[in-house]
Parts: sequence; C-alpha cells; structure tokens
Amino acid sequence: MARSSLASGTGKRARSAERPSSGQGRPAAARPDGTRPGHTPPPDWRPRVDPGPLLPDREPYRLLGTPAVADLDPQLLRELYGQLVRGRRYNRQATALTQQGRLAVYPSTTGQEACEVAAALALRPQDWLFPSYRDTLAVVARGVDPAEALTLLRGDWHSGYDPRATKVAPLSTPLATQLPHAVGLAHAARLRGDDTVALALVGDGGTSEGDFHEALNFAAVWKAPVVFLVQNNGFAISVPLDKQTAAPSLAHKAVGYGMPGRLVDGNDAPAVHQVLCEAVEHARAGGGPTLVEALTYRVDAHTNADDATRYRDDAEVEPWRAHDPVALLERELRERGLIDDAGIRAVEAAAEEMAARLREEMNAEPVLDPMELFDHVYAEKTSQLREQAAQLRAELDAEEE
Amino acid sequence: MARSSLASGTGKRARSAERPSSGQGRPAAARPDGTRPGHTPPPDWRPRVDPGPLLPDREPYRLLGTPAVADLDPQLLRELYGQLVRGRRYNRQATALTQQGRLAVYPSTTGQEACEVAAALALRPQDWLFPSYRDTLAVVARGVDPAEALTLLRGDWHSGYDPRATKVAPLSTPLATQLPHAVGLAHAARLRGDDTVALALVGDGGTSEGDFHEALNFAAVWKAPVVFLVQNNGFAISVPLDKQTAAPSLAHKAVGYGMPGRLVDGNDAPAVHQVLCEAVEHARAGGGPTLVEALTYRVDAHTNADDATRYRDDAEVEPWRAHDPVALLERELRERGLIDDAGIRAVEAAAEEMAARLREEMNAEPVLDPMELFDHVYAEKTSQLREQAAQLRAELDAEEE
Amino acid sequence: MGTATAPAPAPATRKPATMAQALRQAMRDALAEDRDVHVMGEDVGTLGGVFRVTDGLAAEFGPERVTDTPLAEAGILGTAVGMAMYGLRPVVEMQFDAFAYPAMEQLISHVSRMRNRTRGALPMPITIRVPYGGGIGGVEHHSDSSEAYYLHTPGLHVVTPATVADAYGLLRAAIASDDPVVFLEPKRLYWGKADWSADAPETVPPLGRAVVRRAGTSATLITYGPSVPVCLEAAEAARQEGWDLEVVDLRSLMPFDDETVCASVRRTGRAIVVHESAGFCGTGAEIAARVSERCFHHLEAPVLRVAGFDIPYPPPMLERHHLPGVDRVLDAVARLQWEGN
Amino acid sequence: MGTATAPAPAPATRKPATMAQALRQAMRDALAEDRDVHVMGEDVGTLGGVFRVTDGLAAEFGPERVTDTPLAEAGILGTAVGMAMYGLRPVVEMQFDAFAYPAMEQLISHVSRMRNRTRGALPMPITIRVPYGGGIGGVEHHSDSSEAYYLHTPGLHVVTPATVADAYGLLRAAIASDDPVVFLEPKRLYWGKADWSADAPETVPPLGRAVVRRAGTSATLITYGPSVPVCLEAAEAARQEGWDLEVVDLRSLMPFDDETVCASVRRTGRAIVVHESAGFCGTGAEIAARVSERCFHHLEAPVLRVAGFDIPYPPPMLERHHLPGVDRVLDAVARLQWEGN
Ligand SMILES: Cc1ncc(C[n+]2csc(CCOP(=O)(O)OP(=O)(O)O)c2C)c(N)n1
Ligand SMILES: Cc1ncc(C[n+]2csc(CCOP(=O)(O)OP(=O)(O)O)c2C)c(N)n1
Ligand SMILES: [Mg+2]
Ligand SMILES: [Mg+2]
Repeated sequence: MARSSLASGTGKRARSAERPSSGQGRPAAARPDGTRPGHTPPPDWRPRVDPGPLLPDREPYRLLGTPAVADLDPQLLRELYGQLVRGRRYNRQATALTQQGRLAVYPSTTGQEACEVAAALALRPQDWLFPSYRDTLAVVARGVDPAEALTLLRGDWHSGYDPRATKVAPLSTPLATQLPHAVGLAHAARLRGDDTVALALVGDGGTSEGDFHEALNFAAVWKAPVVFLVQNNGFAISVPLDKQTAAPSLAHKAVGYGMPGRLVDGNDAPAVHQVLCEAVEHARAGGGPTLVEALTYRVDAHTNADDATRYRDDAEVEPWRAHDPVALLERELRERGLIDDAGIRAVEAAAEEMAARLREEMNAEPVLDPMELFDHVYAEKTSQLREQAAQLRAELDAEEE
Repeated sequence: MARSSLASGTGKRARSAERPSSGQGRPAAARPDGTRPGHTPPPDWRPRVDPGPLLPDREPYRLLGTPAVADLDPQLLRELYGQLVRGRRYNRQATALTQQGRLAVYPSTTGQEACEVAAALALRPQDWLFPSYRDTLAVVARGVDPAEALTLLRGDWHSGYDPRATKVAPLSTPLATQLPHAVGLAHAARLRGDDTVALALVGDGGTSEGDFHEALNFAAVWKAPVVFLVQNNGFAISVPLDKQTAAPSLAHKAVGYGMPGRLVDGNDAPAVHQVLCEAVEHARAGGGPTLVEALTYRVDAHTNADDATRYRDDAEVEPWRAHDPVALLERELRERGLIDDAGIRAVEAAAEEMAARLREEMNAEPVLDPMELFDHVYAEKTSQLREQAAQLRAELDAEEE
Repeated sequence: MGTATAPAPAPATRKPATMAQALRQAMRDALAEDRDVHVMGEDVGTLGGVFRVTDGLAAEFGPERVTDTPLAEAGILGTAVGMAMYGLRPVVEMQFDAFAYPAMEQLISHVSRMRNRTRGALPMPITIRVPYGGGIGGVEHHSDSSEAYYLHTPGLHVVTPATVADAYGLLRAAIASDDPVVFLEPKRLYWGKADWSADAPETVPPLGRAVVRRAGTSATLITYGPSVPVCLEAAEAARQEGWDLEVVDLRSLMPFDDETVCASVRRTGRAIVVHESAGFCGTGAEIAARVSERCFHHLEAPVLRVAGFDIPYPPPMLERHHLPGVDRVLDAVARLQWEGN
Repeated sequence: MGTATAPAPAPATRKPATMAQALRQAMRDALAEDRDVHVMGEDVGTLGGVFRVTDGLAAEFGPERVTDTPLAEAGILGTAVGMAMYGLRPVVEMQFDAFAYPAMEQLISHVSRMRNRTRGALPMPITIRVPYGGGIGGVEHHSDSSEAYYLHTPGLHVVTPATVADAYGLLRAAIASDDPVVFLEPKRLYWGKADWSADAPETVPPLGRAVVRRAGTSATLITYGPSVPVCLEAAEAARQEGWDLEVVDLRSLMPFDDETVCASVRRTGRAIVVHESAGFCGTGAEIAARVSERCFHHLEAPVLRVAGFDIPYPPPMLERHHLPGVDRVLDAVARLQWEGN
C-alpha cells in the first residue's frame, strides 16, 4: 500500500511530446526513436478518428456584421426577421397570459429567439424537431398552432398537438430525456431508408444529465442523422454555467463522442441557421451527428414564477440586451436596404395579429371531459380502469343531479 | 417549415478558420477583421480554459523499452514485477476455484495486471480505491486479504472486507455507479481539509453509462481530488470498442469536462504507475481530476462462464499475448540486470505461497448465520424486520428439531 | 431507529409559521449543530430552492455547506453516497418528485443497500428531500406521488409530515438518522400555517410512530401527508351523517407503525386508507393487506382504499377529478357495510 | 388489449424444449413476420445474450434488426422510445433485473406515459425483456424481483411466464401489443424443459388472463413466474396433510385477472399469495388487498402472503433462506384458520 518513490509528487505531467528522449547507455541497441526491439506498443491501437476536425470553432461563429453576410439570400434574412419579431411578440403574449391566469406558467425565450427560429427553419418537412420544455417558440415557428403549442402550459392536457402530424415531439419537461428519443427516431428513419433528420434541443443545464451523454454516444456509434443544439443561455434556473461545467465550451464535449462540435453566436440568426442547416444536411448525407452550442442569454427570468434578481444583477443582463437577436438582424437588414420602416411595420402588424388571435383562443375556456383521463392510458382500458372510469362516471352523474 | 435556400446542402462545414473574408462593398465601414461596428460578439463569451493541454497524449505513453525507463527506481520496478507475478497467479488461482465450485464466478484480469497493480501502488495510505466488479486484483494489491476480497464472488456475503479500514470501496457490480461515489468521497475529504485522493476504476463499456458522465462533470466542476482510470480492455463482455464509442480515444472525453486526459499503454506497468502517480499527486495538490485511459486487453473470457470464441478469434488475442505486461517488465528487468533467474524464482515462489494460502482458505466452508440477513438492513431492526426475523428463527429451530 | 428527538423545548411564544419555514429551520438547526451536515441539490443555494425551502441557508453557511450542484439527479445522489462514505450527512433535495427518477439506480442499488452490503461498515446517513404530490396546478411531471417505489425498497426509511410541527421534528429526526430517509414534503402543504415556535419546537417521537389526529369510533381513516387535511375535513363532514371517524396520520411509512394502526382498527372495526398516488401496488395496498390480516376478526367490512386512479397524473385542469377528495372519502365511508346498508 | 394470439397451431410433434428456446422462437417468428420488430440490448447480437436467449438471431436477421447497443440502459430504452415514435416495435433486453434501474426514468416518465400524453398519437409498442428473480446463485444485483415498481406505474403491462408454452405465447402477445410490456423472464426457469413444438405453439389468450394450473378446493395459492413450480410442489405435498390446494398462475400481473382470481377464492374461501420479491408494497400486497375487499364475505381466513423478506436480496449462499419455498408455503397454509386450529 506504500506510495512508491516513482511518483514525482509535483503534480507536473510528462506529456508524450515532452518525453525525455536523451538516452544514456542502454543494455539493448535502441531504435532511432529510442525504443528497443521487443518492446512493442499495444497491438491494436490507432487513433480512431483525427480529433482535429471535431474541435469546435475557436470563436463563436458569426455572420451578422461580417462580409460573409452579403452572400446570404435576402429572402431568407427577411423570413428570419419576420419570425424573430413574431417570436418576440409570442413570448410577450404568453407571459401576459400567465399574468391573466390563462397559462399556469411560461418559460420565455426572450433573447433566445434566434435559436428557436433558426432551429425550426433549418428543417425540411420530413424532419423531426425534439423540443425541450422551454422551446414552445421553436414548435410554433415549425408550424404548430400557437395555441395548441400552449396546451401543456395551460393545463388542459399534456401535449396539445399531434406529434406525428406535425413532426414535432412533445415538449419534454424532464431535461435531456428527449435526446435519446431523437437518436432513436433518426436511427429508425435511417433503417427504413428515409432521409429524415432529427434536431434535438437542450439547455446548458441539461448537458449535465446522464441522458445527454448516452444520447450523444448512441448517435455517434450508430451514425444517426441527428443534430443536437445546446442553447447555452447562461443559466439553469439560478445556476450559472460555471457551476454546471468546467469545459472549455459545451461544444468541446463533441470530441469525446467522435462527432464534430460547432460554436455559434446564438443571437445571430443567420449564423445559427447556417450552422444548423449544414449540420442537418451533413446528417442527411450520412455524415452522422453534430453537436452545436449556441451562445445566447435568457433575458427574462426562468419563468414568470421566478425572481431572477435573486441570482443575477441587471448589469449582467444589459450587454445582452445590446446584443439582441432581433435588433442585430434588423440593423443588418436596414444597413443593406433589405427592409424599411414600412416593411418593419408590416412585420410587426403580422405579429400583432398572431398575438390577438392567440389571446382570443386562450381566453376561451377549454372544454374538458374528465372521462378522457382513462382513454389513452392503454390502447384498450384494462378491467381495472373500466371499474375506475365507472366510479368517476357515477361521481360526475351524482354531481350533476 | 420550408427549408431555406441558405443551407449549402453539401454537408460541408464552414469552419471559423475558413470563413470567407474577402469582403465586397459593404454598407458600413468594415473593421480590419471585416466585421462592422455595432455588430458585437456575444458579450459574455471567452474560452473557459484552453483545450490544448487537456488533449490526451498522441500515442499511448510508454516507458518500457524507452530511454526514460533508466530514470526509474529499480526498487519500484521490482516491486511492480513482484505484484504482477502475484497478480497473474491470483487470477489463475481464482479461475481454478470457480472450476472447483468454490467461487460462483470470477472475472479475470489476466493481461490487465499492470493496470490493477499500478492503480493500487499509486495510492498513499490515506487514499481510497473505488474498484469495479472486475478489479479484485487491484483490491488485493492494495492490501486487502486475498480471500476476503473474494467474498462477493464466493457468495457468503456481498462485500467481504471493511471499506473504512482498508480504504477500498466495495467492488461495484452496477457499472460506473461507483464513479460518483469516488467524486463525493474525494470532495468530502477536501471539504474536511484532508489530503485524500480517490482513484476510481471503470471499464471501456462503463464509459457509456450516464453515471460516468455525471461523475466526471461533478468532479471537474468541484475540482475534486479524484482520478478516473478507464481500463480499455477492448470488450464489454462480447461488445467490442467500436460498438461502444466513436471517440478518437476514450481519453478524449476528458476535454468535454475540462479535465486533462491521458492515454497510456496499459500493459506497461511503470508507465501506468507513473501516469497515475502524477494524476494522483496533481489531484492532491488541488489541481482537480484527471481521466486516464489505459490500453490493455482482456486475455481471458469475460468470466469463467463466458465463451469468448463466440465473438473473437484467437488471432486477435495472439498479439496481445506477445505484449504481455508480465513478460514486458521481466524483459526490461533482465535486460537491465535488475533481476536474475533466482530472483524470478523467488517471486514465483512467493506467488505460489499466496495461492496455496488462498486455496486453503477458500476450501474451508464459510460459517454463515442466516439470521444475519436482518442485521444490517437498518441501524436498528424495524418492527417489520423483527417479525420476519422471528419467523426465520422459528423455521430454523423447526429444521433443527 | 438511531434517530434523535428534537432538542428539549424551551418556553417560547408561538406564532404562525408555514411548513416551508419549519423545514428551513430544521435544516438550519442541523447545519448549525453538526458540521457534517451538508445541503445539496439543484438551485438550493443562491436561489434558496424553487420552493424557497432552503432560502438563506447558503448565505448563512456558505456554498460548501449548502451547494448548488450541476443538473443531474443521479450525480447528486451518487456523490452524496460518496460523501456519506466519508462520514458526512448529506441532505439532498430532488427538485420535484418526478425528477427523482433519474436517481433511482443510485437509490435502489446503493443508498438502500450499502449498509447491508458492508455489514454495517458504511452506513448511509442521507436525507433525500422530495417535494411531492399534486393539487398545485403543476404541469406534467410536477405532481407525482412516488412513495410506493421507495417503500418497496428495503433499506430506506420513508417519512412525510402533515403538520408544521412534524415537518420540523421529522426532518430533524431524518437528518439525525444513521439510515437513509426519503423525506417526502407535501407540496400543497408548504404554505399552510400553524402556530409554531422555532425556539421551542415540539419534541417528536422517533421515526416510525403514527399519531391519531382525531379520535373516533365508527371507522379509521389511515392516511399521511397531503391527504391528512382531506381526511380531517371528511371526518368533520361525516359527523352530520352520524359517523365519528378516527384519523391516523402515519407520518412514517417505513418503519410502519402497525401498533397504532391496528389498535385503532380493532377499536373501530372499519378502515379506509386514503392517499393520492395510484392505487395499484400503492401504499394503500400494503396497509389494506396487513390490516386485513392482522385485524381479520375485528373487521366489520373490508378495508377500502381511496387512492389516485391508475393513470398518469392528470393535467392540472383535471387533477381535482383524480385526487381523493372529501366526497370520495365519504362515499367510501358509506360503503363500509353499516347496519341496514 | 390490442394483442394478437399466436398463429393457429398446425399438427406437429412436440419435443422437449426449454423456456429459453421458446422465447427465442417467439422473437424469431416476430422478427420474420414483421420487419418493424427490432431486438436490441447489451450482448444480444453476436453473443446471443448472456443467457443465450437471442442466440442466432443476429446471424439470421443481421445487426440492424438484432443490435448490440452501447452499455447504457437509459440510452437503450430511450432510443427505443424514439424508434417506437417512428413506428418500429423494439424488443429491448435488460441484461439483468437490477440493471434495469438506470432506465427507470425513461420507463416511468416516457414509456408508460407517451400514449396518454399525446392522446394516443404516439403509442409505445415496446417489449422490455427482463430476466428476473433469484435461485440461480447469482452475486449481488443479479437476483432482484422488481415487478412491483413496474406494477405501480400506470401505462405499463407486466407479464411473466411460468411454462415453456406460455413463454412463447406471452412473448408473441407482448411484441404484438401496441402498449409497452415489461416482460419478466424467470431466470431459474430458463432451462426447464417441457414437451413443446415450435411448429405448433399453443394459442394463448390475450394478455390479462390468469390460468388455474391445478384445481383444488381447500385454498387458493395465487402466484406467478418462478413461484409457480414451488406452489405446484407445495400443493402436491399438501395432499398428505389433507389439503387440496388450487394454484392460480397469474401470467399477466397488469392487466390483472380479477375474475379468475376472485372466482377461485370465492370457491375455496382461503387464499395465499406467493412471490419472491420483498413483501412490503409488493405484488402480494395488492392482491391480498383486492381479494380481501372483493371476496370479503367468502373468506374463512385472512389472505396471507408468502414473500421475500423486506431485505436486500441475500448473497447466494443464504438465498434459500429468503426465497419462499415449499415449507414456507405449507406453513402459511397451516395458518389459514382451519376448523379445530
Ligand atoms: C430531470 C429534470 N430535473 C430537474 C428539472 C427541473 N428544472 C426545470 S428547468 C431547469 C433548469 C434547466 O436549465 P437548462 O437546461 O439550462 O435550460 P433552460 O431553462 O436554461 O432553457 C430545472 C432544473 C427538470 N425539468 N428535469
Ligand atoms: C449497469 C450495468 N449494466 C449491465 C451490467 C452487466 N455487465 C456486467 S460486466 C459487463 C461488461 C462490462 O464491460 P466493461 O465496462 O468494458 O468492463 P470489463 O468487463 O471489460 O472489465 C456488463 C454489460 C452491469 N454489471 N451493470
Ligand atoms: Mg440554460
Ligand atoms: Mg472492457
């Protein structure tokens, strides 16, 4: 049990590159590299893939404000902008609905609209989106009805839209648990010969969960056509990133799975969109999964029920307001003359219309049938559930009398 | 939902390094780097640590057969050798005991003795070892009684030694679940101001489990004094490494946690020992955790109950037999004149003696008290357990009549 | 049970306190008295927990004693196991009932078995606080009652308070216990107030003692946690129908207080178990089975169960149809085969 | 139950087959008939599983249909969920009972709830095969009986065969089910042989039907899986004492066949539930509770339970003291308050 004298005890680490190579007299003749015959390396070893290309971008990838933005399709930029404005308005409206008691709770993505919108727009019709609980906006941007997307948070049922019809998985409340689902679905599609890609969203906090790890590993081993987008918005409720990870960046986790990692400015909508499109098409082409980390910020509190002043200063939020995804794209569009005041007013009017329709729909009292509680537990009710349904039926009838 | 025209669709990835930088005429004056004022990077971003130093060795680190071995303490080399021979003998003896029905099962570490022994010898008395189910040999090399270490596998109780007295955690059957324990213990020691380090062992298969991920992440965030040694022996039962991971190496996983990764020839006992000692002392000095991947090979079947011919050829095993940890070190010692035939015979005789004692102890029928089943479930028996114990007592009494 | 009772009460004036405050006080006192006590979990530090139960503790005891962990429940419980191996007494918070599931492997395979595995060498003095149950309008995964999983896992204690005073006393006892205790906190009772004094908390019996909350003669309602107030209300309402119901608050589900429960049922001759979680293989199954066996010749009617339906916890707008309420309890009382029925 | 019965039997000669062989045949037939069926798990491919239950399937159907996964149970079940979302029918193997615990989160939060969550849009036709139970001399974590956890989780079916023919039929029905089925395979019956024909497997009733394995009049033994042979043996032994015991093999624990069970108990007036897993909050609790309620006026004695003790599963050299054996069953029968007792 004694500690040997071999340990340097200094904590310094001898890297292979730094290996002492000045050999003194050796019993057997040394090879040019200093090793002696009969002393072989482990037989099976070779680097399995070159880690170099897997390493993420040195700095967050950006397009807005760079020369490269000139190459982008103006139509796309306008579409992104329209969705951003609509998304911002959606977040505001949904938060207002919580104050009016029309929604139980709403986790806002104000400040994160670029990620939400770009994720939805990066997909083709046959692709699937796997949102986390915060990503109602991505679900809506993908085309799900704005009110149906809020069913979970209003509380009349769990998932309000049809995942098969919309190709949007249910909003996943248990963090990171939706990631293996995305991998499994993408894998299944590939086995069937379909060219479907799955895009899964997760937060910075969610990367700490075991399911994150298992999902990324399965995806890489199976070369599943799946893209993981981590929205690093700086917080998991109150817990800042530096209590969550010590990694150089979350995108660096990709290397350990053997997939490429990308780092992108999450408030630069065209940049997020481009990086995601590249990853999605790479997956579609059989290249396997990608991990994308988008750097963004949760400008609102965790939810309307949260008090963010308990864990952060407004001073921390300010610079992010200055780096606002909507404003950034608007400036670019204006500078390039791709939009004018009238164009902006039109976009805002469309967003207002969406908000008005949403308000109206959410103000209608949902019609609920308590008996539905028993309808979907199994394909067919068990005799146990038939008995329990009869009990509730009787209670409801008695109430009505 | 439509796919935008922005995506290149080629699957090619624009790296930040490859970003188009040739700017045409731009609406606003560009900065030297091509970006324009008002277009800022995400405010909070900086690379959290430099990933460079975290990247593992380019090739498995080796000492045997290299000039560097001349700097090692001959006494240590002999100690390692003695333990390797003893370990090899222990593996053989334990496997024989399964054939004689004295052990329920034995997962052998033949071929992996260098890792097992080096792990035990890298620790100081105040340190803790967290073995996986396969690591009986490391437990014994740490000083636990060779027969007590086999209690689990003989089946008279679960853990046969006192973990507090020996500073060896119970052999952990559920894979990777012991890793968070090691982190917690190391963290607790640090909080108490003790200079204890925990060394946790896990297999290549075990790295796929969520607990592996969560443990490494906690360790890095907490800067816990813990070292993770992955024995990559090529297989998880029948599943080869390439169905387990697509990573460049398992050591590359370190980068994603922000801890250094090391890659070492797992059959080179002095190299494993040195790398582990450095990592252990680095942790002790407050430097935080290290992930070490040792490349080795499971020469025997998974356990005595396994039939390895179902999933691998003998041709695959052969080169590893040639890269045998005992033979490698023996050659080095002989070449350096650090051991002669007599010395080897002495080492072998000591190993034989250990084996003979083990045989004897394992041949004795253990004395078991069925009533002990109720003794350690809680600090004090619940009334429920008192009733159940009384029932068993009555049954046993009736049997005796 | 290796538990401590709370410190002896000193005379003090009581004032209204919530269960959340009493729980916080219990942790505060435990942290102050024993430097081995550590509080850890998601958001328990700076934020003070999503229910504010740990509010102020990090400020008072520092981030090493009250720690915001990474977001990984298995990691939280798994590292707590290691801390306990070293002699600490971790108090772990699972943010919500359903978010404790990722930690099931650590709970079942290690927390509950480590003492037994090592013949007592490695006890696991870990308290696992789990806000549980429904009735708060929570969205999916925020209203589960998972006590039956824990109860079916030998080696765990399972405790749940229904009053402000018990919240303090039972949590002190749980933290003081040398065995792992799953401490279930009824979310919808967090903000209920009662007159209570932090300076003179009542002493409580060791874990494993039920209490008769209301004496009665017609039948016994056996219940715990969030269903205790429901049963007390039902008992009041039942007086109008001529039933005088006894209400037993189990407080500790494991160890289970057979003595108090069976004494009550033998006295009344009738029993109903009331709880929120799904009935099938739930706590009520165990209680009905053991009461039926132990009190067989005293029973005038079968032991009935009023439990949640065997369905996933419903969306908030439908939860009232799922939760056992006063009416459902009274319906069950009416089915207890009274003379002339 | 949305289940299919096995294909109609064609005349064929029966020969001895093991339960492992019948299970393999069931998967083979399902794989051959339905290209959406996929078998996945640790070592199920090349090796054919540690119990060889999937032996030869990878060779026959290829590694995309019969897949060796990475070593991560939550990942296995979680990816199976995604595969089921796309319309496949994954048959997942958990290598041993206790190694299914890391997948509990996926099981409880998703597998069991996805259909309900999505109003039927995303059914989960997943079969989760779990070798379970003790009596094989397994070291720690290799002998658990975890059915009660599954039974307490609404949305899951739980099935366990006790005979070679049922192994085939129930597994076919499980794979054909549009709902998730936890399929518990009694390890110690894997190698038991019975005359059976792969060409003419018996048809089996849909999931949810118990069967009377032995008719009797004195009392009913209610049991399943590995305890069925124990009960049959006990029933034989009991004849010498003058008791004629009926043995009900539940086969399907959820749905639970109240009809068959209660009909039997009403006939015999006495009942004992026998199973290996810990008694507290175990399957026996549910059965005793519901039988006591439903057959109250027919019961001559309380429903008794013969179950594993409430302790972690013992080391192999002590397991026989834990497992409910013939003697313990007979002791319980003797306690059934016979005339003159
Ligand atoms: C498994 C699980 N544990 C805990 C929670 C409770 N919870 C809800 S949101 C949240 C923080 C999530 O942070 P992050 O992943 O960064 O996503 P963000 O909220 O920032 O979008 C927590 C802890 C949960 N939903 N699921
Ligand atoms: C959580 C868990 N799942 C499955 C098993 C069953 N099992 C025992 S050993 C083994 C393979 C382990 O492979 P690896 O981690 O490489 O370690 P090695 O056996 O090579 O030492 C498996 C799957 C287990 N013990 N624990
Ligand atoms: Mg976040
Ligand atoms: Mg291995």
